[in-house]
Amino acid sequence: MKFIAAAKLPLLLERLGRHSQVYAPVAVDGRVWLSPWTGEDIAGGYVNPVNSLKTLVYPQTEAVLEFEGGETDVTVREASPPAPQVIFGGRPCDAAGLDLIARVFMEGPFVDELFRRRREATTIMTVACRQAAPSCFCRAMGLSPASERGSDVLFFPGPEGYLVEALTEAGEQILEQAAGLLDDATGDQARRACQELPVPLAGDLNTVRLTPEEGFEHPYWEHLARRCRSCGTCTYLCPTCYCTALFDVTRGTRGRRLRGWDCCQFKDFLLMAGGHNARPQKKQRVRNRFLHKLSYHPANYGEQACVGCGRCVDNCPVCLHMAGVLKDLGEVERA
Amino acid sequence: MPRTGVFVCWCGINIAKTVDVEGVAAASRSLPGVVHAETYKYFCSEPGQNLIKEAIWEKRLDRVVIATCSPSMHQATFREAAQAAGLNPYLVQIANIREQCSWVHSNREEATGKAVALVTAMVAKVRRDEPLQAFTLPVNRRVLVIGGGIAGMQAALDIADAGYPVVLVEREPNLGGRMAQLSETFPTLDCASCILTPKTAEVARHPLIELLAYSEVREVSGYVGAFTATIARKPAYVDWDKCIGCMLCQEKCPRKTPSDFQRGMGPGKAIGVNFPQAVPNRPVIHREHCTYFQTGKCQVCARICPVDAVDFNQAETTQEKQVGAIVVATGYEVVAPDQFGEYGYGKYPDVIDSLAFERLNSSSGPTDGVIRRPSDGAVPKEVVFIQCAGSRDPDKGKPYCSKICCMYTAKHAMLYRHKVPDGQAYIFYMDIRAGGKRYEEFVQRAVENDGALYLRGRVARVYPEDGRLVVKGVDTLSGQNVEVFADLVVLATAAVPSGGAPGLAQALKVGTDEHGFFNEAHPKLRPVETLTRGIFLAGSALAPKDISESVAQASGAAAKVLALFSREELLADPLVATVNESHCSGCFWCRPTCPYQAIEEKALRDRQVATVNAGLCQGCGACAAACRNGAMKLRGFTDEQLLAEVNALCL
Amino acid sequence: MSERESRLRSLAEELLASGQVRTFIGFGPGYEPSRPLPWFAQDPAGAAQLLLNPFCGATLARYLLDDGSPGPVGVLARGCDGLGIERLLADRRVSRDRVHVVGVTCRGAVDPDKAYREAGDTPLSAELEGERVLLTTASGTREFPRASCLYDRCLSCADPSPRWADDWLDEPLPPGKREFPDVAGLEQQDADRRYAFWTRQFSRCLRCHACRQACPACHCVSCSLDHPEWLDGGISLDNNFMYHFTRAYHVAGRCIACGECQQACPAQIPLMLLNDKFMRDIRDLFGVCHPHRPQEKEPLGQFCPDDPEGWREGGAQP
Amino acid sequence: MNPLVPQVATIKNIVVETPDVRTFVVEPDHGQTFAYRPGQCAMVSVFGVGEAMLSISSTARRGGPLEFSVKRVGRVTGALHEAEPGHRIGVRGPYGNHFPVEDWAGSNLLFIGGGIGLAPLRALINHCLDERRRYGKFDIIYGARSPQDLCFQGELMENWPRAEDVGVHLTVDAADGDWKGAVALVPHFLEKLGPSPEGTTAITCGPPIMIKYTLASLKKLGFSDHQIVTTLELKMQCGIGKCGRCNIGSKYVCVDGPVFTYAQLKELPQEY
Repeated sequence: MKFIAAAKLPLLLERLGRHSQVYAPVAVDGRVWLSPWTGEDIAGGYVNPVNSLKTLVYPQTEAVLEFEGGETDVTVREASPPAPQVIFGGRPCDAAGLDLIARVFMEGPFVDELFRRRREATTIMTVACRQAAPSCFCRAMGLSPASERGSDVLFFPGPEGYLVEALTEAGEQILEQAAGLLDDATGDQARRACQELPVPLAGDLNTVRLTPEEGFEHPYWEHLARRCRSCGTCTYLCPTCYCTALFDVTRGTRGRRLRGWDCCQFKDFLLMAGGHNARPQKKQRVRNRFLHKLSYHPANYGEQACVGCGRCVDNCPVCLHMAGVLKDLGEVERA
Repeated sequence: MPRTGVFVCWCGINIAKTVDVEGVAAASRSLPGVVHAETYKYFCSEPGQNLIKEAIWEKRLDRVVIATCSPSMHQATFREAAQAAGLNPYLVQIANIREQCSWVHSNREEATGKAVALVTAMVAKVRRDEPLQAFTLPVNRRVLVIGGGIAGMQAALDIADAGYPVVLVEREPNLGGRMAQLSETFPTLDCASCILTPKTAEVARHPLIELLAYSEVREVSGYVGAFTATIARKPAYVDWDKCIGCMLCQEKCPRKTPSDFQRGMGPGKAIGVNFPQAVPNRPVIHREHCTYFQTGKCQVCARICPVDAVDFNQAETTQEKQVGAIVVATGYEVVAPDQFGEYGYGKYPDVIDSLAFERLNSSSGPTDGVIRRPSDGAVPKEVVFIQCAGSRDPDKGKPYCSKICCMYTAKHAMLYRHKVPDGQAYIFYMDIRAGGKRYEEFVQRAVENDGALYLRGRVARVYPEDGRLVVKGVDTLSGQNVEVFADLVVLATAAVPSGGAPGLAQALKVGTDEHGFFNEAHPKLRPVETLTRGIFLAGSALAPKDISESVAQASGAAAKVLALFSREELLADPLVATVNESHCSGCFWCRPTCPYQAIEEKALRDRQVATVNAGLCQGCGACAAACRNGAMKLRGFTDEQLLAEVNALCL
Repeated sequence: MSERESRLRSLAEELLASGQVRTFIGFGPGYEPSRPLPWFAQDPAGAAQLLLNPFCGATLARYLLDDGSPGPVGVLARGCDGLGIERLLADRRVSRDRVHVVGVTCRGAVDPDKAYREAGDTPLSAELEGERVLLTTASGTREFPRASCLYDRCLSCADPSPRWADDWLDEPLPPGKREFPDVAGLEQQDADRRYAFWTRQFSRCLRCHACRQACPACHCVSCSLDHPEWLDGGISLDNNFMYHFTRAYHVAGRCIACGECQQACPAQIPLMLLNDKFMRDIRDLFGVCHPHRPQEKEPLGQFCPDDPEGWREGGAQP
Repeated sequence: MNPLVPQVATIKNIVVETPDVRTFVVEPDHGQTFAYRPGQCAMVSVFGVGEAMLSISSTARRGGPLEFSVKRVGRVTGALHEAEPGHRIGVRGPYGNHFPVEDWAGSNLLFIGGGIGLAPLRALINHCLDERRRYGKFDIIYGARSPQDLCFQGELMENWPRAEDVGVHLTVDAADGDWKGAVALVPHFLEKLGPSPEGTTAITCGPPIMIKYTLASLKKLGFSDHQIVTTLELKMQCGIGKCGRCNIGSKYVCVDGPVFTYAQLKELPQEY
């Protein structure tokens, strides 16, 4: 285990920036975002950045391919490979979320090359949490403020600096670039850093695994969905939501096929050209979102697709969020 | 995949001088879907049209773009040519490389680049155009003429003589309009009433003309071929059907009042007609002047009337008339007198306007045709005429020339000299505008034969001194200040639209210019039409005009009406708005944006949606712009089509 | 329980029991006391759970658009809800006979996030007293300035009460005047700085549509911002500008100034600044008072032969 | 290799099947046509317009180019309908599962198609005809809106009826002057024909509403859930189970479908 003094952190990022695009937590108009870092003050004191790690590894819009030419003569090129990037300052919950969706993209009969290439070009340097917001519920989802899942390097913040631990080979390689900035951690430093770790609010969530037979037609879904405004706030902020659409954008004779986030709560999400819509009702869409995370995803991957980051809790304009649904489902099951 | 042909016109040297037309054709050949491109000196010519037709046949073209002059010039020509070759005429687009390109640029390279861009845009649009079919509208072959002045009467007579019924609405109790107030007319010095009264009589007895005098058009709905006009008849308080026109009432009425017709100079009566030859020869009680209406006592007229025609309880009545076309001939009036403080108008009785001078000259006027000044009845020995009183004066909001004043002022000077041979006329003027047959000669006659003294310059002030008026101004030719002592000052006041015009324009949904004159569809090529199909213009409603021009335009409007009536059914332009009902949220905010009230409600199973009355719709597209849902589309100008144009240029 | 809350409950119970309404939309218990949830009572028991306290935040008018609720629908209406209901009525998305409006005067709603930051702990209850807010947490009750606890949108609110209601829970207050100090501040900057400002704001946009879905004036059956010919799904600064300008233009002259768009935005884009700019300009150009009362003349939505044509040379007015 | 990047392919030929259905014969420009089985789909793109998941209507074992029979419904299919031979498009696949023909050995096969739903069935029917001896009796029931909307008329009227022990039964929703055949909706027509469930597998494909009533009719005729095979269609974007769109419960139509037995369908939420 290594130690880096707080004052040396910018030096570390600067050095990593010579070979990679570096992202770090930066305050923009009062809120902290993981932003391309060009020497700004590195924000502290935040619980979780507005954007999760997902947004940088699985960007909101990315090119799948480029094409050029006319109807009788077209050439197609794969999108160019991503540049290496290092992300500092994400939280363990987000890193776990990224690993969770990485399984979707990398397992199964097809491997999503876009995701794989960018994930492999990315080194994730996670900072363990020193504080929790009322909306945090990572413990309820089986994680903790210092979970290692999904991180290449884990930073434990202490009063004078960070304990630094490489968790993967990529993490070790990146720390090699930091030679001279890192010291071997003393036992005292380790003890003090780890002591500072708080316990985020676990809440009294009753995590349940609903199967369609048990709860699919329960009136609860109607009750819940009435409140929903069908916006995409929850899914776009969620570190484990990954729905996308593909679309072509043309400029003259050149064009690109892009892949962009989409949201299962939008009413036209499943609208087909002929007019058929498999989930025209808000109730169906809300239910699908929660059952996807709590039932369908576990059926395929053996784990629930939520890491308790609390973004939906903080940002849903009408408080329709996973923590609440988990509480409610406890009630439903008891009733 | 459409097969598009591009035809680049030289327009002689109009386009070819500035634009490399061969270069444009060459560039067109590489545009998506273009299978043919050629140039020609004049595609609008018959051989040019034949080239287009042949290419449509030989190259199996199903879209055509013609790079040429403005679509307002030859779009119809080219659409017809395409139709003759079997192509739907709405699959033809014009790229305007003349007005929008060659005429406004001088750099050949840049102009050529722009021409290519314009063609590119239209090629992209035409690809998304859909074949459209004109639909037919029935025609009601009756016409409404609004205004019973010389223009309105002429139009009514021309149309009625061709065998179609006319409803002629006149605001005043009698026909004649402004012309009835005039004494003589330039440049012939004919007596105005001598040439007017045969017309009024002809209108009155024409079996196909229904005259609605003392009436106003309140509302108009419908569209070309099928208008409905709501016409209100103002209460005359005399039953005109009973009245025999003996005018005993006028004779016996004890109440003398100022007469508007006599420009406030001569006495009128609270009941009566404006002038002896009035048609219809039926009296009206002027409520605001009538002793009975003001005090409840009198009723002399009712007692004297031999046929009991006076009816103090008469009320306004309205009726609807169905017509297929409308001619607007609402004429002009002169600008309000309170505009001319510096000339003392309204303050000094001997400062009068030109219409008042007409009345002083008229044998039916307040002085029986003898020129006497209003203050003391003396015959004026020196008269100053001030031209451009209000006209050509941006400060008074009338930057335009009233056109008729130069001529009638010369006439006034002439008439004055004929009646007061020792009198002297001075005329302050800016320029003399005497374009017209024998007009310049007429002005010269006033100067040479009748001794009118023209002073070029502006009058600064008019003020009284020793019982006369001092006119103070600058002679801009000599640069000297001038002072003229005058017994009478006559202002050639600016002509402005008649007072009823704004309300009527609104009822008709026809545009007006910033002064309130009706707008023609095209100032040169469609001077008697409005942008609303089926509504035509005649006379000074459009802009100040003299009598001969008014008559000519009235006959022009009549010809347009007759052309319209020559068909069993009208072909309506299919470029109208349509509603995608599945996108319409039924908010109906399209409705207040529609200048033609073409948007109606339609009930679907679960909600109301908008629908467009294609007969009323003029294809202006306001509703399409207002529709946030994107449900309202203008055919031929859909979002997809317009965006294709934009994208072809910008992306 | 406050007096108004108990009146609300009994009124809603009565309306539901008598069948005058079949759904009553208000606020009900949430997962924590400072976040009451939109609540859809369909029987007297549901009505008994209705809440009315300073934490009641989100506006409710848009829920009238949902066909899921059996009607007629009763709805609790503060000033913002009332204008939203009027907007929907004027746009004919809701019919008057389907709505029963219960009016209440609102002096502002407490933002639970601000309250948490101020009090340093989860607030359990709040009371408004003039310019002060009393916040109670587990460790007791303390007093804070109004401006530091209320939702931003409530601080500039000019409509404490709806303009009309079928029933009132208290005395309505007359509307105030909306001022636009932020607009003036932004206008003083030069074009480059303004552009930089909006670039920073819009570059954060996630295009999650939270603003659109929150807005009582954004209720098209088919939103043009979902049509690929107008806007593709790519997130780019150009597209984000297009999105927000279109949205602002589509609510120009129709915005009721409820501020719910900005409230809903997870990226905290100051959307009301854009709306306010339009509102202020429309007020200055057309003399239509703001926030716009939907029943008034629609300044940008009608054909007028005498429209001012300021762009003509000389700015001629007929 | 990025699975989302299509091969560029050329439209070799276009067969006009009906006023709004065309069959596109497509060959990749480089390399081989991918191997596929009946029921599988491919993503077809018109560059600049987008992609659509289309079922493959040709039969792999017969060799030859890929065929897609496409009804004009939206942007991509609209663009395809405007294309001409020689135009370049993109193709990637094959995607999804296929009809479990191995399980049907010895079984009678009842094919029930409606409208453009005959496209995947055509691939299947031709596949099964080529190994005719492995199965029992074939019955093909096919319906369309009108006689002119019947797809694959050459096969329907000529090839299939001539094959050994194959019954072709056609119906239309609305007849025109020359139509001598049945006028009935497919489910009614099916019930009237009343095929025996004994040793028979029913395979149905068509618009959602037809499938719904056909399933009910088959149940009425006594078919068990395992004897009924159908295909589902849902909005798809990636085709490879990553875009999160075409799920029905935990199943993705693009990977786990489009072919499901009725028994499998009953296990899923009724959201399709």
